[in-house]
Amino acid sequence: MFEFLNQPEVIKIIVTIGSMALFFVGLFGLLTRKHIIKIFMSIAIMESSLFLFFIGLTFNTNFIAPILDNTHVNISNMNDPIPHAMILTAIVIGMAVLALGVSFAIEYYKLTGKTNIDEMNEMKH
Amino acid sequence: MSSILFVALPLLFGFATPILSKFGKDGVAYTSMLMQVFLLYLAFDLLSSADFHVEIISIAPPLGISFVLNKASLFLVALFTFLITLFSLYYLSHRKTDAYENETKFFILSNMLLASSIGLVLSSDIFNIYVFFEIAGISTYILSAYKKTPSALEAGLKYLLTGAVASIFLVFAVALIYINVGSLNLAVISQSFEALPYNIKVLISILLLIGFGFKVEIFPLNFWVTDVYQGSSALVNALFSGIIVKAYLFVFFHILYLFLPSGEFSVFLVYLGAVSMLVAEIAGLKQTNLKRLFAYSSLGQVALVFTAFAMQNKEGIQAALFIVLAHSIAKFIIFFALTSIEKEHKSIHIETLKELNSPFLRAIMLIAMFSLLGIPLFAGFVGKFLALKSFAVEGMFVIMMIIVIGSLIESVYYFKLAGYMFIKGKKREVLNIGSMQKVVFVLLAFLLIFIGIAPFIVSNFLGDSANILLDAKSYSDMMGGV
Amino acid sequence: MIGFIILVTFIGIVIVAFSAVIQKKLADSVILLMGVGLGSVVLFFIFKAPDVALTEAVIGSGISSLIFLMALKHLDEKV
Amino acid sequence: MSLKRDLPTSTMSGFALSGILVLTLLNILLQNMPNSIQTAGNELLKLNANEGVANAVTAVVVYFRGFDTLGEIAVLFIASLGLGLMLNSNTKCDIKAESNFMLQTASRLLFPIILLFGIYVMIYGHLSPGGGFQGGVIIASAVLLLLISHKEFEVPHAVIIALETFAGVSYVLIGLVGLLVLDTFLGNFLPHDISQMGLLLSGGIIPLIYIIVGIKVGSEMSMIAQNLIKRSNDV
Repeated sequence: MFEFLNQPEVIKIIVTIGSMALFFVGLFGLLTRKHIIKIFMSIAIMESSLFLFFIGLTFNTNFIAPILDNTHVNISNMNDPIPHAMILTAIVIGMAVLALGVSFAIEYYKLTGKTNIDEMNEMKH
Repeated sequence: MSSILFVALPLLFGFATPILSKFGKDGVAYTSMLMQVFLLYLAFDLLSSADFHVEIISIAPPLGISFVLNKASLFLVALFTFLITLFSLYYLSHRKTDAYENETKFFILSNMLLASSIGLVLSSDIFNIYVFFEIAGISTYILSAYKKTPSALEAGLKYLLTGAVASIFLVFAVALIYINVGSLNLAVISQSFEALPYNIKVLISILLLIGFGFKVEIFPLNFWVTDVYQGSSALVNALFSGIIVKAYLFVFFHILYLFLPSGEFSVFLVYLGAVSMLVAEIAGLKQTNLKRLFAYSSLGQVALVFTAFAMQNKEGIQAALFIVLAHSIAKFIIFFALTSIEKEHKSIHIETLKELNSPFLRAIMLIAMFSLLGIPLFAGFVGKFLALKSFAVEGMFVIMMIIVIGSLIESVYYFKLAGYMFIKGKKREVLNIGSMQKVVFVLLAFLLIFIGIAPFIVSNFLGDSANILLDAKSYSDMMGGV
Repeated sequence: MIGFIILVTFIGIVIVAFSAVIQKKLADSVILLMGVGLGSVVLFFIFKAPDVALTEAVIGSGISSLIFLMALKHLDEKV
Repeated sequence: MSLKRDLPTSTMSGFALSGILVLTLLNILLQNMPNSIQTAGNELLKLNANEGVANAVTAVVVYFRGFDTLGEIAVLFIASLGLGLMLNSNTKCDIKAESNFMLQTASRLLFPIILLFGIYVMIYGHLSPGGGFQGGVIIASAVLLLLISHKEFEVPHAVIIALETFAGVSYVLIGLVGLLVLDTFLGNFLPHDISQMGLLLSGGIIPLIYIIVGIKVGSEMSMIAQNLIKRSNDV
């Protein structure tokens, strides 16, 4: 009964809908949550949804992972390694920026005791 | 010497700081100053020898990453290196009294900012542009939160949040481009971008506009700019408005000209730029904090450059590049002066300008303000004149009118400030400026006047770079006829 | 079979992510975020991207959760 | 959790706004599903055949797009520098939970195993999935285990800074040597012929760079972990 799910087009549709739903959750969290750590979490969710969307749309079900073992399997049925390289770099960059943002939030909390993004207005007065 | 050194050397010095700091307390400061002077020599050597070529990194273009050296990008590389060298020169003399406590990090960050803005300008690979987008972003976040006061930390936090959201939209655009085009090289994408379905083209353009819009400070997306300027120190504001915004502006329009040579969305962008200039100028009227006031003036000028770039014709781009040159130099003078005022008088309220007791600084600030205003005989005038001419040539009189109104509003608060300069009233104690700082101020002011009086030496060079930017065909031929 | 697993994992990830966002206690939402990381590791593995799956496992759900939990400790949140 | 009381109007409007945005996004994407096209990846796979590296993703990350990885290492370096700058205020607040005996012996047992696994993932990066980033972070998680369980354990500051500096400087120097020898930055100047595809020393500078990346990522992540956990007072 679930055979029709295995066709590549159906998988691409499932991946698009699923990752856009995750993007929606992240965007919703970004727009409505007030706590600074929650906002960083929503950004992390948005990022991982994009990575799933990107790899999900560029992979071919009946190709193998881009790792040649020493039997020199022919290169024609291998998945495209460039998206993997890009996502690998983007995950590490996303984590580095989040770590820095969290350290700003910690230092700001130590000085002012605020974690709610709406209360953060040192400049208004 | 290859142009990769612009990125490799700052990274090398950044990674090697623990070794450099073994050579005495000023080891890092003087070595990084030396390196910046060498990069300046390299930039002018490349510019004068005019060997415009593609610099290959690890493998040849369409597959590999490469730096494209042409007139437009080398002009910006030379401008950025020149400004960063003056920035370090000013900081070296400024720090005698007000050094940052861990100063080596300050030098690493300003070097990384230089490397990433040059990488943004030269790179020919869209994911590589994203990586430099992040390096530039992350070093500006730390620079803005450097003083660790509550307002500086809030500025850094807001800057980081908008930067993270901007990079999400940029990754989405890069992902969509790779899924539909199959390559990351700008030349290959620009050739097959026309053939994409219309919806996808619109979606990718919108995502790129939002992604770069935050950083290019366009109207709906520049809510965070004035808080960041007010929170961070005036010295770092010079870097923000002088170097990093110009790099993002150049990359956004470089990509736009390559992807949409026919200029489908240029009318919308022109109106967006004009509106954001008007809004920025109006908002700037009632400001009393000097840093916030000059932040709004930067927003206005950057929006004018955005409008001129969005015209997508030779005159528009020539005017935009001219304003980039004039605005960066003038803003460096203004923010350096604000740093000295802030250090001495501890307050940057508008009234402190009345009591400023340094005729030298008042004269220099007057020159910078006249140039920003567009008074003839100063560099700013030539830029604004060329911009207005390009709007008139295209027959966009509504835009011309909006820009003229914006400039009038801007002149209201600039004349108010200039008036404060001549008021005789109570003066504070004399503000003494270091000799090295005086050299930097005089050099920048001389440049403003010299370019203002003799614009022809620069304008035909900028005219050729405008043509090169518009010509997507020659870009892909340079990339090896991809 | 692959399509079915992808569908179920995606549904699971979206539900866990939504509950992580609207959760009141922050420590629980960090743990739910680890669940999202785990789900995306499974998906990357199905998408035949072992390198990305390993990176997502180690960095996406490993070190990021450390960073968030340590942040909660410094922000004196009721863990 | 009664939905009515807990979701004020601002949340509902946020929900509706992001819902509309994503739905328009979704129908644009669903209408233009990309058919599989000839991507640059296939040519890179053919090119990789003569680079002698089994893991094609590692070849792309380190060699074909090595400049991205250098940029990415710079991002991580600046992030750990920023973290050290931000979090070194002297208010030391260590973990209040007293770590009992069992945790300490277990972590002392586990530390070498995780460390070994991290080093394996790092060194075999060009043969099996894994590599510099993953291996480095696994090593950092081993260090993290000790940081949590032993209160008095401090990451050996001088060793970490020396490792980090050595790794960063040698990465850029390898790039510059490639520039001198092959006139292309990060060029593969070491011999890397096809015959030793599966062997450890295949692939020229690729495994070398990935090990250097692993050392740098490992030392930086342990500095970040230390700053977050112990908020030590200097970096």
